[in-house]
Amino acid sequence: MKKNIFVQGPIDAAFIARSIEQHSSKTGIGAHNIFLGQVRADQVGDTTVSAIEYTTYEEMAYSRMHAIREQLFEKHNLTCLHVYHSLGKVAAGEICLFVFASAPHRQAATDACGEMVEEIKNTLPVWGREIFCNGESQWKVNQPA
Amino acid sequence: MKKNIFVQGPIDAAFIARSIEQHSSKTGIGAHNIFLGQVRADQVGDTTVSAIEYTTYEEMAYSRMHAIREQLFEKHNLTCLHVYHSLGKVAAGEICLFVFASAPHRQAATDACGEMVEEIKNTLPVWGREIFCNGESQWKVNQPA
Amino acid sequence: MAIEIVAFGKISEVTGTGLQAEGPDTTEALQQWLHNRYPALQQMRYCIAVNQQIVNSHIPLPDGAQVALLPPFSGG
Amino acid sequence: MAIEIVAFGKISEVTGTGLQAEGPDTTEALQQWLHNRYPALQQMRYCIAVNQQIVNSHIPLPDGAQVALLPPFSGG
Repeated sequence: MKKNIFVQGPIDAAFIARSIEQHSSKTGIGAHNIFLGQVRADQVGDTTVSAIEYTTYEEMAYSRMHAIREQLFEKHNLTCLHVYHSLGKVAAGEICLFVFASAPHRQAATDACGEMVEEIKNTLPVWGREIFCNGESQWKVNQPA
Repeated sequence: MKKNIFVQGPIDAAFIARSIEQHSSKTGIGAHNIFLGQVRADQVGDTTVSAIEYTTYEEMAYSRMHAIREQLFEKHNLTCLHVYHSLGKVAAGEICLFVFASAPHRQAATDACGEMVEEIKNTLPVWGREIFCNGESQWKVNQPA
Repeated sequence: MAIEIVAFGKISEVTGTGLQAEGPDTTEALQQWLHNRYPALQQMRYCIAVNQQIVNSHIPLPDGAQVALLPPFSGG
Repeated sequence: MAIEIVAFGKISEVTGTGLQAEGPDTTEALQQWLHNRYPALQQMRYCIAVNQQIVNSHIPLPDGAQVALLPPFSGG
């Protein structure tokens, strides 16, 4: 019942394309809103982020995601709402988060996607460790939107 | 200087995947927001929309899009902003609009994408003709968001 | 004084997609000319662009202008 | 009265990822036990989940509970 949302390593564009294609049979959909998180090569001191390594508290993440989905389906007129988050190492330039909201009309898809991203950043038990080009690393701290 | 934004027929998922992949070298990007418009099989009376056929006033569309892009780049801290709109026939379930905004941080990508979609719906000289399963057709009227 | 007129969407079903006007030298005169020729236009919602710019009040028409008759947009 | 403790992110560098506590029967007692054992925790931001639910005030711990120590999330 509680869906797996995790993918080992980066999320590739072909996977995103397949997800989009699978919605062409749902002809009640008029709008898709997709959010993709991409690992940024941030400069920190005199080194640069080369990758982020993600870990999670899996059982809690599933039940939290289940609750967020229920809440957003209740609030918005949605057809589908999918989330995929990477675990393990994702290099700078690669995709680590894929949120995909579909609805008959654009407002619901757009709002649900944005709210899901906020919930993920604030309430999903996932931690990123930034790995730098010089071999060092530190725990990532999310900035407010 | 004024970019072509039109695609003949539907926009396919492989095209979207290639667009995403092309951004992996831009390692200053942290967030992509994508909006996809999909043709809905709306029930109208006792028939159903089977496709929409799009036409445009091309010269005006290019200069209008140029102005919208300039305005959104001025307003938001964006890395890229791409728009593709179908011309000709797009069947129910297929994609007719692809808006792709990328930025270092999510707020800019999300806001710019949403504002671009509103500008397209309200100010881009494009007209859709709904083609019904019974062979009849009518000019589409956009609903407010 | 030659004006090229292009029409789109629902309006083009009344006027055809392209026509020429020789007399009118303002958007107001052109609109009068159009409404005499195509009375159905008087009941229809559309706006006018002169050389790809939408005009919200009446203006003089430069010679060789392209005037577009634009029904409400329905892209996306 | 056995409590399973799991820790994540920055917190796990102090406590390790998994440990057991035998005595504490409330979240308050458990936190006291943790802070005695790992003084560095007192300076760190984290919240506590009992059986995958975040607790915002102190509660009794059911026998066999899984308690998680969660530093600020940084997913996405």
